[in-house]
Amino acid sequence: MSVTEMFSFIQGFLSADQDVREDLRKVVQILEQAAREILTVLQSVHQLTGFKEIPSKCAKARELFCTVRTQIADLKTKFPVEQYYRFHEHWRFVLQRLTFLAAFVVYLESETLVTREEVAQILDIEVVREKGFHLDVEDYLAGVLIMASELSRLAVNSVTAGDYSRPIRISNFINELDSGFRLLNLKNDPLRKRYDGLKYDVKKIEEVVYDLSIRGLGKEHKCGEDK
Amino acid sequence: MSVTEMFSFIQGFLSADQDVREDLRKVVQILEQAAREILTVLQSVHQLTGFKEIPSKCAKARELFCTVRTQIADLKTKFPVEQYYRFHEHWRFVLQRLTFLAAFVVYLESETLVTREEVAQILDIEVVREKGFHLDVEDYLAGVLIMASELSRLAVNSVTAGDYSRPIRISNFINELDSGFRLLNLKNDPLRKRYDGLKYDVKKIEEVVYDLSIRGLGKEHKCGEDK
Amino acid sequence: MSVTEMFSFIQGFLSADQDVREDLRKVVQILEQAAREILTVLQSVHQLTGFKEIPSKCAKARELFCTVRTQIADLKTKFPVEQYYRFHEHWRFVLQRLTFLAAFVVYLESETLVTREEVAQILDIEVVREKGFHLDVEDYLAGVLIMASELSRLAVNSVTAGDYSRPIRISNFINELDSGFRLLNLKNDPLRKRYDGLKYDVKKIEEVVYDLSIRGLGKEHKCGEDK
Amino acid sequence: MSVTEMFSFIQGFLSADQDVREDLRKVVQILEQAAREILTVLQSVHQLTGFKEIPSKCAKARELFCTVRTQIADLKTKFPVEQYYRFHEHWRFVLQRLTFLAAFVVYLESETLVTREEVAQILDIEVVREKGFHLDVEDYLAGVLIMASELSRLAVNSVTAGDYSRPIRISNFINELDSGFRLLNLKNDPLRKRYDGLKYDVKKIEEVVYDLSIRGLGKEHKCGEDK
Amino acid sequence: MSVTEMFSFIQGFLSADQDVREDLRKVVQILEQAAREILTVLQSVHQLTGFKEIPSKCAKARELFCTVRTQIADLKTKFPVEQYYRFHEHWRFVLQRLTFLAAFVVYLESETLVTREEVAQILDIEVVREKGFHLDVEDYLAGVLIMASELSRLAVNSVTAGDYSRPIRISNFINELDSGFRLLNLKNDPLRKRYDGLKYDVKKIEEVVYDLSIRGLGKEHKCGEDK
Amino acid sequence: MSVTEMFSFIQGFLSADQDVREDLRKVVQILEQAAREILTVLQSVHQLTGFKEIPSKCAKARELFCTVRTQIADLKTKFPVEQYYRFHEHWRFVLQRLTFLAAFVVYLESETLVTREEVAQILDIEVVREKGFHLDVEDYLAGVLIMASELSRLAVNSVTAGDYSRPIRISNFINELDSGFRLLNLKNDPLRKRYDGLKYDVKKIEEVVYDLSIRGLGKEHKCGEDK
Amino acid sequence: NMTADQSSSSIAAAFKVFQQELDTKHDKYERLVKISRDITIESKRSIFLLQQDVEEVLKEAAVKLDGVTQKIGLIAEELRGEDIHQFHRAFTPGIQEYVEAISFLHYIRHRSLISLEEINAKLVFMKAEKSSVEVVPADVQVLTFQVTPSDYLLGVADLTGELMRMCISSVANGDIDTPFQLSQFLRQIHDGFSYIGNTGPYEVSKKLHTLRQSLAKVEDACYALHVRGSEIPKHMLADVFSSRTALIDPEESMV
Amino acid sequence: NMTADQSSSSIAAAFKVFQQELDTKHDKYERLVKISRDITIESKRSIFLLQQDVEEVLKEAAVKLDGVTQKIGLIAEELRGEDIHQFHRAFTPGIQEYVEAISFLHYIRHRSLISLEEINAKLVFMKAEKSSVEVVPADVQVLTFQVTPSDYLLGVADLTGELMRMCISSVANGDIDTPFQLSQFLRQIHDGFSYIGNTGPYEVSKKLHTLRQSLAKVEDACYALHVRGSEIPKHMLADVFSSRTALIDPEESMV
Ligand SMILES: [Mn+2]
Ligand SMILES: [Mn+2]
Repeated sequence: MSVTEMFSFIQGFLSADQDVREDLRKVVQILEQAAREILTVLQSVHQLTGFKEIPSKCAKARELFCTVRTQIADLKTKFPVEQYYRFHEHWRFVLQRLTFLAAFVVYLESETLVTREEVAQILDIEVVREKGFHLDVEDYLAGVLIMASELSRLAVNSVTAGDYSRPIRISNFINELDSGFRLLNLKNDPLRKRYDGLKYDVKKIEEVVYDLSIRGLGKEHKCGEDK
Repeated sequence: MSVTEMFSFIQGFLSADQDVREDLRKVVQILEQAAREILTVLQSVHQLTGFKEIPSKCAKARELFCTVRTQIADLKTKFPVEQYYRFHEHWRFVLQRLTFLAAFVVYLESETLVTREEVAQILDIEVVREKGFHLDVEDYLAGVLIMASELSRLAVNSVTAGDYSRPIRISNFINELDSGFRLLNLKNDPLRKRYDGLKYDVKKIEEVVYDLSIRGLGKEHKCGEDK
Repeated sequence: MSVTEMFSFIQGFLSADQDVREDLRKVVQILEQAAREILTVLQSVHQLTGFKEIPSKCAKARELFCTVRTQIADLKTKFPVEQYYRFHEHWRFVLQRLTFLAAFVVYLESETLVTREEVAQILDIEVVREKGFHLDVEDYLAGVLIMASELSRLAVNSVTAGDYSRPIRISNFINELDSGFRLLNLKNDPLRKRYDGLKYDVKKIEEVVYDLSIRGLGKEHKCGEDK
Repeated sequence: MSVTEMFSFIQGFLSADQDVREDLRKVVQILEQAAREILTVLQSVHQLTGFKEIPSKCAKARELFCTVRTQIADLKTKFPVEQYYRFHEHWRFVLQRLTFLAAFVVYLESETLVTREEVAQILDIEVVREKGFHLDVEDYLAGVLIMASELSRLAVNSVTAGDYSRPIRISNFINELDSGFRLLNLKNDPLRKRYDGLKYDVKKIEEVVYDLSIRGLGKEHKCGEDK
Repeated sequence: MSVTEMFSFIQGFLSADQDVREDLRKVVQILEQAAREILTVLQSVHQLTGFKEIPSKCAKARELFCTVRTQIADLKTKFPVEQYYRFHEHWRFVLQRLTFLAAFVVYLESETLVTREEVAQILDIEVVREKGFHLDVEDYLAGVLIMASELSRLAVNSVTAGDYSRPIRISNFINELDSGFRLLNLKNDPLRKRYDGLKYDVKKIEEVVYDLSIRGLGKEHKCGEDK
Repeated sequence: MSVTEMFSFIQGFLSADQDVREDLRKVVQILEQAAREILTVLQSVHQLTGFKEIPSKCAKARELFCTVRTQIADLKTKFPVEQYYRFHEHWRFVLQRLTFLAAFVVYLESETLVTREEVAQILDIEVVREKGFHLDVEDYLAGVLIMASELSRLAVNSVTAGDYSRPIRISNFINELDSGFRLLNLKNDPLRKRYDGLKYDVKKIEEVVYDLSIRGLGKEHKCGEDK
Repeated sequence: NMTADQSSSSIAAAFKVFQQELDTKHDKYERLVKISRDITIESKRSIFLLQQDVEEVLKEAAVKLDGVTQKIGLIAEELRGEDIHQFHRAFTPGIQEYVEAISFLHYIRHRSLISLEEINAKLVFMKAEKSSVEVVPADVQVLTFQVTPSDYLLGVADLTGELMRMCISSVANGDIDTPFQLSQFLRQIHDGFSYIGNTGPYEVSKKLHTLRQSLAKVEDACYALHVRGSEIPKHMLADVFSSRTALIDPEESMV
Repeated sequence: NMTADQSSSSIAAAFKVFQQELDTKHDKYERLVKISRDITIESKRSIFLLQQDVEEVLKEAAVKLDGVTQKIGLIAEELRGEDIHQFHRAFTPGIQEYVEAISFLHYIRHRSLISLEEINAKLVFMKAEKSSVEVVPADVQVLTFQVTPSDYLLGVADLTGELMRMCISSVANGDIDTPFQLSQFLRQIHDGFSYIGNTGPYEVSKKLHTLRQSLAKVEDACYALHVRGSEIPKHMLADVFSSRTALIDPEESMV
């Protein structure tokens, strides 16, 4: 093979690569739009009037996840499945956002931590790399951390809306999450930075709980609602 | 045409361009001074004593915008109108500041979001590019985001000044603004960065409202004004 | 108009802008490909055997400029002509490359400096901004400077290929070019940096002429011109 | 004069210059040490127990300024006074630090803004360049801005130490300072960057005052001063 | 004096400073234009036909230095003379260029090294700082080094023009210059970097002399002129 | 030990370190001056008249090395001998220069490569680290490479001075040296860069030999002088 | 040509010696880089464990750090008879991370700053000579490793980041004593670094900004604790936190 | 609280799985970095040997490069069943250096550019499964490693630097054919990179400048050879260089 042929060959490869990336950029942009729409639906839970509507908002969000699934299905067709990590950066960010949204919906519905399996199911993707387009564990964890920060906001707004028991439940939940993260040996990477942020969320929620407790608020509610 | 003649001719071009830029730099510097003066007037609303004086301060600011209009009129004469984007960087920054100031005045006066049309009117410029020196949409949005940050500060200082209802109104306003921005598909540009700051402002204001709420402050006002 | 409506409206603006940029990126990418192909054709003049083929290579390059013209025609349709400077950065680089290629072809054909008018004609664009999509003077100058550097390489390779008169002609040409640039009052911008490189090219070519002169090579030609 | 003689003569010049710089480096190093010692003394005001000791700490700092004066007197002898700006970079940094320290002492003592005259007096230097070794206005401003940042820290630590009135006084002071700076037309230089930091300090201190206000802390003082 | 008054006062200082710098920028730009014109005149000595015209070109350059003197006289009026080093960076570069040009003229005329006194006289400025606007020794040296590089080019072009004795004279001159610089104790500053370039010039010129010598060129001249 | 004590302790260490470095800087500066003086002596071998004086120049250089030895003796007293590499950067450069000068003297005297042992002896330092202040092998090699470059210059100037056999001997010597360096596994470090330069020196000398050989110069001399 | 060959072989012989010397040095450098990377990773993992502030995890971290100490022994062995500064760049990242980890453990146990001497005292290694195969106690050799003051400083600078994290965790856990203790301690370190200023190595100056930020975060945390605490009478405070603070083990239980 | 404990243990259980997954990945990454460093060093040493252009040294370099190939086998083994792109950053420096070395060897032997396929064909490894201790040939498994086009490009870009060095050495040795061959070859590579332009990875664009400089040096060398050669009649040229060129082995003697 001559030098010219070799470079033509490589150029062909590079062009193909660029085309894939161009395609991915487009699909991901649409996914981001979808994610922003789900977020808008869920944001209303922070409003004074939003608390009663949580179930309906969650249902609405679940519906919107249908579109997301279609779009992700489209995304999967844009590149060879074994080359997931080659193009990972393209969808990494939006997948973390979607994980956050899925985790937030699940939390609002059942006050439990969404599992990686559940997120994968909601997005119609795999958990195990070998099986196909999957949810990387670090992206799952990042999504969960984004939710933690949203929950600290929710704790604050719950009080404003007069719901004094929710912050305490959030506090317990976040504490458990924190214990989980403590098990991980995080490197000095973006995930570690996000995890450092979790401590501030824990702190904020704890402050809310403290504010409630010194005022004798929420105690009775907690008992009443928890059991 | 000899090489020398051609280059002499080209030097003419270059000199003209440099002169335009020199002129623009001077006018913009004067505009910046005017903007700082308006800011000084409006800053007083953060003071303990400033709240009663909001109307008079707004009036004073409106007056100062007259000077701004004259200066912008001068700016417009310094370059051919169709070359707006050639020199855009020169006035971009100050136009964003002025938009912020106009938006702040309008908010203080009426607690509404200034429209691009209103800003254009206040500065005596156009909205539609085709009609003349105009307010670029991204500069308008940047100005609005600067105001959002100023409002989070205002919410804090309102409480200090004993005005417990204003933060709640600001909170509603900022939430609406946030929803608006969520409709936009911003790229990874300076505007996107500024918008990320909005989330922080939203949270900050919610925490102020929380602080009032848990202490039972501002309740009476809220009821009165809300319904 | 509600905030939501206004932002929806603005999103229309932003989308339109992003679409324009997306379109421009694509056309420019194709233009760059075309420019690289012309370059590949012209680079063969540096080969030992390439000197005899200069006319045929120039003809081939001229042909390829047809495609370029079509693509630029396409480019022009992608944005409103008065917004040239808004999107200038998109095509600036490729236009400089194309100017270089046009200047190189013209030099190889006639050993003269291409004028801005000629480049504009080769690319089927305008010289005067008011008339439509034009060749900015700074981009023209940048293209000419790229050619100067290519000529210093050509002077070296001419000698290797046994052509001893070409370097002397190149030297005269480059000296004239250098005088031309000395008429310009360049600021500390990219063009100034490129121009500093010209000094190096001048020196390099003078050394080639020196090497020929001290060995009495190319004398016959020189004599003819000198006396 | 032969080339050798001339260069020997020039070497005399260069050596003299290098000697001056060597001397300046040494004196400045000693000055920096003194400045660090004053800083160590003053930093103790941030300690929980440090508040009562402010007067004694200030007295101690004032004492240490005696040494500084001696060292500056020494510095002055190291170069011809009219060449201030030739060697400015050598002492610029330390002079800004010393201005900060002087401004901090004066603030702690009297809660006023040190004037340039006072700083000059404390350091035993001139205000007016023509009269001798002076305090450049930009260095004075830089020193004042460093103090502003230290005051925002002091506001925080005052509260921790149980002093609820100090933050309110600091807030008023910083606001006045901010208004002052808004009168200046700063270019995009280091001073401008530092000034941008002031906005953050203003906000930070306002939040401290807010926290006190919403909890009804420091009221008694505030009332006393307000009305 | 209130804070506001003090800052207004300071703004006066800052404005004055900015005005001075603006003025300086303009005069320096004109000076640069003049320097480029002198350079264009002197550049012709590198041309084949230029050697005979050296005297007339030098005369022409000397004439142009008149204009330079007028412009420098103007420059001097733009700032207080004792603040030379405060604004040094503004004219440093152009003064080095002018020194180079003066040194080149003097070399072409008499094949001697221009002294600092002579340059000062040509530019109508002082040598001794105390006496007024002067030529800093480092700027003088920088100008001389620029000339050294120009002489290595001249050596090359002399040969092309058939003048075989000039390179030998240049070689001796440059060697003397190199010895001179070796007397200096330069620090790691811009001057040191430029001086490192001198070694390259020395070597280049020696190679030219070598080329002549091995071909037996210039021998007769050398004898004639050397002894 | 309290935190304060710990930092005082460390500060003591750092001050001591700074003092050592200050001392080293001074001695090294003097050493550099001495090295420049030796260089000036040896430079004369490049002059037309210098060839006969080589022995006397070498003797003079040898004398000057006495002073160098005294200064190095002084240098050794400035730091603990086991911490050679801690302060290595201070004297690394000058030691390479001195090695070059020693190697050049030895080459001029005997046309052999100075050994590391010989350099060490000339400088009165050690070869083996364990024995005391020593000559690092990389510094020795760097010095040798500087000499190679000087020899390529000498080859050129020898021809100019009419000595046609010396270049051939230099060529053989440099080729041997090149073979030696080829044995080393150099990393991408400064030494590797310098070694890359050696190839250009080899090339230059080879060109000189070629020039001589095609003119039939030097052959007879070589035979005569070599054996 | 004969003489050329002879001298050639002498030059060649000399250069073969140089080759060996350079290769040996380079190989050693490379081995040190690898050990340093291992030390960094293990130290980081220890620090992560230490952040959990639970007795058994502390023990695990201490064990891990003992392993790290042994790795430093490998460095000491590589440097036996060498000038430590010649290879310093190869292992300084690992040593800094080790200082950070060991000083963090020390602070958790003793609430004080470990001194350079205390660290160096840990880095003494007994090595049985390989010469004789039987394990004869008399044949034991002592190897030491000395952390440089700069590496110590840089490690301590990083420690402040961990202390800030610890403070925020404590606040989140309702532990009200630790934050005030930490703010005191961090302020001392901050004042120490201010005292050293720019006389230290360049890398320290670079880390000063982060240090200031960490201190600000800790001071803000104390401020927040105080402001919140101001809302109820002091005697109630203990009550509020009683359930939680009980979980935090008192210092005296560890040494 | 019961339920909290239960869910806590479920969260904890999940996170323990994550911990293992993350640690495994990190450890693998670290091992790959170390192998990559070894590959880099050995490749560099091979290149250095190759620059000597002497038959026996070439063989030594080839043997060294076989060793490097085996190290790449270690990478392949680590990546067995993994997505190569997940760990690509860990070993890309080593692979690029290997491409540089192997393509240099190839050029010296065949005076042509090695193709990506040819390189990849060398990276096929037979591994006996550990499962059965006896060496049963049937139990052999084939492992492959695929160099990415980007790494290939980046390696070839660096190759041009070595080719430039080789050209200068050839000129210095009076070898007049190699420089012209090299200039032709380098021009082809340069034109190839021009053709790819900025469509390639970012790192390639960064290396383009160096590539241009290398080409300029080679073209200058050819120019110098030609200019010098112009001074004597062609038929004398061979004579002048005869003694030296004889030492340069003809291509056909090696494969
Ligand atoms: Mn850390
Ligand atoms: Mn390489």
